[in-house]
Amino acid sequence: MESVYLGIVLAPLIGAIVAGLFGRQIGRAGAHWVTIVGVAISFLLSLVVFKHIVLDESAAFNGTVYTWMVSDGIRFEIGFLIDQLTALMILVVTFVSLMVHIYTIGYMHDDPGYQRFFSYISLFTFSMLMLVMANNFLQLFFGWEAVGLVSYLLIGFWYKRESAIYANLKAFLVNRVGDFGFLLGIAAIVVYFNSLDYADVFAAAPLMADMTVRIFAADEWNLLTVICILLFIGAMGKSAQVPLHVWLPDSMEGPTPISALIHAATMVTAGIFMVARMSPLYELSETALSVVLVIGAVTALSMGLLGLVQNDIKRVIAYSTLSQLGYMTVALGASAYAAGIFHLMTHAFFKALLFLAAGSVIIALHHEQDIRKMGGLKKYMPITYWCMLIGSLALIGFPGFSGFFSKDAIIEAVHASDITGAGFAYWCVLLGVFVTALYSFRMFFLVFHGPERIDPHAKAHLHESPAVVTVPLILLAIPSVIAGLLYAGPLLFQGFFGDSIVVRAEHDVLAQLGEGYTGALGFMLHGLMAAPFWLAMAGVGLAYYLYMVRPDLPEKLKQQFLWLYNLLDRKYGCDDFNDKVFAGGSRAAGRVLWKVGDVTLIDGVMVNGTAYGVGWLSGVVRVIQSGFLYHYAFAMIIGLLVLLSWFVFA
Amino acid sequence: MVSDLPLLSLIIWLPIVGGIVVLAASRGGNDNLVRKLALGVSVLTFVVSLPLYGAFDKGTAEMQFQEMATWIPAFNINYHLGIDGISMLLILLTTFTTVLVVISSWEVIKHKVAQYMAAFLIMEGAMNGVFAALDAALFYVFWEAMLIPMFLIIGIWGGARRVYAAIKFFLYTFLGSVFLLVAILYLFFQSDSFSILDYHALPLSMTEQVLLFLGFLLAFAVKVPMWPVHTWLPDAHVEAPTGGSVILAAIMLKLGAYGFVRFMLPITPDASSELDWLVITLSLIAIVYIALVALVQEDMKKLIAYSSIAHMGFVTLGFFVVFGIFDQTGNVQGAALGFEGAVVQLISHGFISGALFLCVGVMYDRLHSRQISDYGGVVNTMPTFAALMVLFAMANAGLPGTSGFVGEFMVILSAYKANFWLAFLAGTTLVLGAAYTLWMVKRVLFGEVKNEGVANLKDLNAREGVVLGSLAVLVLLLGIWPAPVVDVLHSAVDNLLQHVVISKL
Amino acid sequence: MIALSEFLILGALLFCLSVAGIFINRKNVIILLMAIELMLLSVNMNFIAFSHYLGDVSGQVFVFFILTVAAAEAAIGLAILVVLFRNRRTINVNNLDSLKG
Amino acid sequence: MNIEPIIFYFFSAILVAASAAVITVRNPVHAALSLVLAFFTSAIIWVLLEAEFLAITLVLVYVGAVMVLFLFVVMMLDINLVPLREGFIRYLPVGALVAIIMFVEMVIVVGSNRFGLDVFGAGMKHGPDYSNTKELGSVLYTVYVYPFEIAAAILLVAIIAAIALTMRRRPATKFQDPSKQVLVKRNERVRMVKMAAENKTTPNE
Repeated sequence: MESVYLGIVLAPLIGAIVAGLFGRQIGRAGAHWVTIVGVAISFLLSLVVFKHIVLDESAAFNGTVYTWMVSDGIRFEIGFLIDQLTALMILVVTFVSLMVHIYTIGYMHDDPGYQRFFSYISLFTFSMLMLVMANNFLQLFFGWEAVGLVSYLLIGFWYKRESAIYANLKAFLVNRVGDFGFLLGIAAIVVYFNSLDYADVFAAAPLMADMTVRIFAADEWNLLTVICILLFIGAMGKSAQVPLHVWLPDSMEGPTPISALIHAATMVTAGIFMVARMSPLYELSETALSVVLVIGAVTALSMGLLGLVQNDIKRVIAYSTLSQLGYMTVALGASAYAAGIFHLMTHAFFKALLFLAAGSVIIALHHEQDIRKMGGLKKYMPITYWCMLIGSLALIGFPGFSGFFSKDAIIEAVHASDITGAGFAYWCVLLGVFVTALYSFRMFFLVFHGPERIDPHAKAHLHESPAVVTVPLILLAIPSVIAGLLYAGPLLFQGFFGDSIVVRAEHDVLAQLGEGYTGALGFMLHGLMAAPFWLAMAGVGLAYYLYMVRPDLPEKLKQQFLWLYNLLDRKYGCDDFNDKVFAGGSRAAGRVLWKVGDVTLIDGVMVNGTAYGVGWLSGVVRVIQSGFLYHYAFAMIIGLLVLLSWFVFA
Repeated sequence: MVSDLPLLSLIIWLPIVGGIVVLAASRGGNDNLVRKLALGVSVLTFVVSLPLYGAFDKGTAEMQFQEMATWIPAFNINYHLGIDGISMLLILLTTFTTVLVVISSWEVIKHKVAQYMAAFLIMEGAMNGVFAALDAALFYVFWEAMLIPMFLIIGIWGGARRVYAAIKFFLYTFLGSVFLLVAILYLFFQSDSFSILDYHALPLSMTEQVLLFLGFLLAFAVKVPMWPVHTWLPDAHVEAPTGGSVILAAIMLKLGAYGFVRFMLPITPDASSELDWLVITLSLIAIVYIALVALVQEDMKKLIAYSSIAHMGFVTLGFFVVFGIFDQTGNVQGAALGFEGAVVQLISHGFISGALFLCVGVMYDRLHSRQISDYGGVVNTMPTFAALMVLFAMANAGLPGTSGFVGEFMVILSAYKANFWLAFLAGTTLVLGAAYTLWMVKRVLFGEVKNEGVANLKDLNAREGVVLGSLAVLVLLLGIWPAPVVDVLHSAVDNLLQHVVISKL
Repeated sequence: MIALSEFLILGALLFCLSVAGIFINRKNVIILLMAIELMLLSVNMNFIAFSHYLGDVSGQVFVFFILTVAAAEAAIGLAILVVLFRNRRTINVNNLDSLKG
Repeated sequence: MNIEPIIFYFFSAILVAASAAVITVRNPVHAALSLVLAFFTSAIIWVLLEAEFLAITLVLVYVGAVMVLFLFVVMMLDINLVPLREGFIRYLPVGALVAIIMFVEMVIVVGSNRFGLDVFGAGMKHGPDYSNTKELGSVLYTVYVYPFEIAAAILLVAIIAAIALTMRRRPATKFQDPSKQVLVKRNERVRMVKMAAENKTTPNE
């Protein structure tokens, strides 16, 4: 099997290298063929692995590919850990990636950077696979940063746009803040566990559970809490949790396939995956779990609210992504890792679907993204319309659709959890359901129903997207509907993940829920009675009322609650705060240190000051150098006299 | 057998003699002949230096390839050469970088070609001499000798304020070396020997060690350079021609760090242990303070120069965390990681900063400006160049998979072992390093084509492509598989670390 | 019997006179040169006196060399003086300050 | 009563007086002549010290050559003496003070408590067959032969330097250089000019 694992990783890499270095030689078709074949191979091999690990229930694979280096007795290796969690992740990643590759043929059809784009997304697939298949922290960090790099390159893909290159720099730097914590977490692990290998660390973790360290002078901190929180800071950066979420909305400057692949389906879920992977560590620290839970809950609600006031179709979906990532994080915090991963999977399908459908709308309207300039598109783009509807229903958790199962499981899990902060989180996620429904269908109605507000020029060419666009939509719509029905039981309650996720018995909320589980149908029926469903329906209804029945109301409400609108419109002031305090502050600090520290103090006073001092002294001494012979003679004689006096009297 | 040849002598004297031959060949006035000759000499030297790696014995901490001849018997001064893993890598870096510099200066330097090439070749010989010398007097001679060609390179082929920069460079480094000389002479009078290896075993009292330590610190800190004696570097880099900047960043800074390894730590271990906070504080200032300063630079070369200082902070930090670890745990477990990381950082910084200076050189050759504000949207006209520059920028920001990550990673891991806050402050480079590098990349490479000049840029020619491409390969190779570099260090580093924690009192 | 000290005091007296001469004739180069000759004479006096009292002829050898050098010095000094006068029409030391930094 | 102290004190007095005259007289010619007198008297004192050769040399070389040179120069140059005497009175107290202090200190050093008869004894007297010249020569040409050669070289240099400094080539003087005349080439004197044949009719048309 080892060659299969290698093949999964290397096929996209080779595709990326060929398309990247020889893009000009192989041409546009060559580039998309080589990368699509690479990813397709990867996808097929992932199926093989899935069958091998999950269906045949083979033992997990944990092996080394090569030794990166050995220093000080610590082995730094590149290796794979293939268990149920990995098998599921690689399947999701390669599937969504393959869909996006195909979709890109249509979406980027006229773009001059065609080959480059394919090279990047294949490289991304490689990096993401390296991340999820890692069996040690080094490789995890490698994948972690590599997806960040590709994300940077892809957000700034249209490098001529000032907003795009601003967004990619911002994305990279905010991610780096997270990585900073992540790296410190890894460093802590190396220091205390003396190994980078997951297996070693997980095996030793229970022994370390009561160890404390001193970070600030007096306080003793639980070691694992410190490690888990540091690692989670990394996850906050990558999975865009408050307050490190600011980069994700801006990242929508990238081409839409990227928003689907990287900023919705895969990369941003790396943090979720990582925490699930580290469950043996997180389970040992209640404090860390509480932190995860609260941050996730805050993200889930607050980011959803922001989605209400956005007018850019992609940004609405972006904020929805942020909110859904918050849900996943909440699940992790409640120790319902399986639910988190399940939501990750369903979300990957329906959010990729939503993004690609949005992209379909955008290309149909010649890169128009403002939903106020859309409307009534239903009759022009039926396939896109239905796909978008499926995606939206999945998103709001309509019973039967995939999102319903995963989201309901999360809400129930939080409800059942008794960890600190669970009560707060429960109300957040519950309210979030209403908000989700409201903004999703606000966008849906504004785009596809109601009066046409389309630019007349664009309207002339309006038609359904070509097959390379719609086929991936349909292929993604299928799992968006059925993934929940098929996998809710096994993934959530029937121990699908085996040993790959560890949950301590007293935290195991899913097991509590599982006691009442009678199958997907029963789950649905139960869902119809529960609050989330009615909240979601209320959201949809309100959206219908506000945007279809009384389109004048939103404006009135906006005037009524102007302060609230402004707060939301300015994204709670996070961006302003970051720009002023962090970016502006460090630039100001740099300028002060440079001008005052380097130029004035060191160069001015010390270096050139010495030179001036010597010059000044020379100027003083020069007066003695009168140039008159007799002055020198006098000096000599007086010197002689002094010498003589010293000789005589001393 | 290759290893029977006096390889070290060859790599020292071959370029020096070659430089003189190049000077002599310039009489014909045929600049092309001169260039080819210089290239030949540098390539030959590089080839001769390769067996050093091939025949290197990883298992021993002894000095290898030793050569010994009496030089000035009256003072017990010998022509004594020998290398360990650390100096071997630095020698390879030197010989490789010189080849690149010769190629990169091919068409760029138009007047006094022979003198320019000869200066680089002679400097190469002197730098190899510094790395290979085991005799303090010999070391000092090479140490000073290499200043002269660099002084000339900045002073003759430099930019507008070249004279100021050259004199500043010279006086700064000379100030430091004077203290080195005093320290060496003191050691001579104590041990009646100029052998560095004898110094390592020489017992010294605490007062003596502290004074020697401060002398060495001043000498090497200027060269590294550490805050606050760093201000010569931005000026020297800005004014130096591209080749000069490359050598300055890639190798000359390493000499200071090498001095820490060869002199300071083994000769004054107790003082180093006592005063490690001083060096560590200065290193952290370099990492944080200098990174902030780099953020606001408007001149590309200055920015890269400041980033060099910040990266060298990691090197000195890696060298000195050993004492913190020893105080915490009572053994040196974990220190080798930082120390080897520091050496890897030396090598990697040689590639990356060299490459970035070459990138700036490529743009400067075309538009004759180093101001960030004069550029914008370069990627539109120079896509290949932009791709390579983004790679080097990412390496500079320490992205895993590039060489820049390896050293920083190892040093941060090791620093955490000494103290959480050390690692925390060192880790800020992850954010700050990315901020200043990528902000520059954004302003220079990305965006709409900013002006006429940028619109008319030509992409890399073959010569530039070869130079930057080979560096890119090395940067990636070292990032993907650093084991070949790290493995040769183990014996030397372990030996050194064992040595420095044993008191000499 | 004359004591050695008396010769030495004579030499000292000559030396101090020439020092005083340098002070008070500071503007006249010719007198300055003469004062220097006088100073050398006083030194020679000491050498010869010591040579005599110690019975060592080396002192006289030194005087011989000093005479030689003094002659050379006088010759060149006067030559410079002549050139100086030719170019400046004066030998006033006050005008000779081109060495001034 | 020994005659030596009388001779010594007598000529010492003349020597000191002559030296004082050298530095104080108004006229440089007088100063030079006073210096001649000082040299003469010192030569006599040197004879007292049995340094006959040097005494003679002093008279011959110094008085005969150097001082004559001085006189030559002094007389040859038309020197305005008034400005040269400026500050004479002003600097007299300082000069005198310095000289006196120095003299006192020197006497303390070389006075009779260190170099007196009781401390140092009398000088060594040689017999009538003693030749100072021979004695000096035997040392000078053996032990000090290299310095002697160098002294000779210094004199040579001084001669050349003095000539080089004072020699003046008048720019107006014309002279022949036969070597240049012989070496001259044809094309330095004759220039061949190629030109088209003149057409006399064209300008008129």
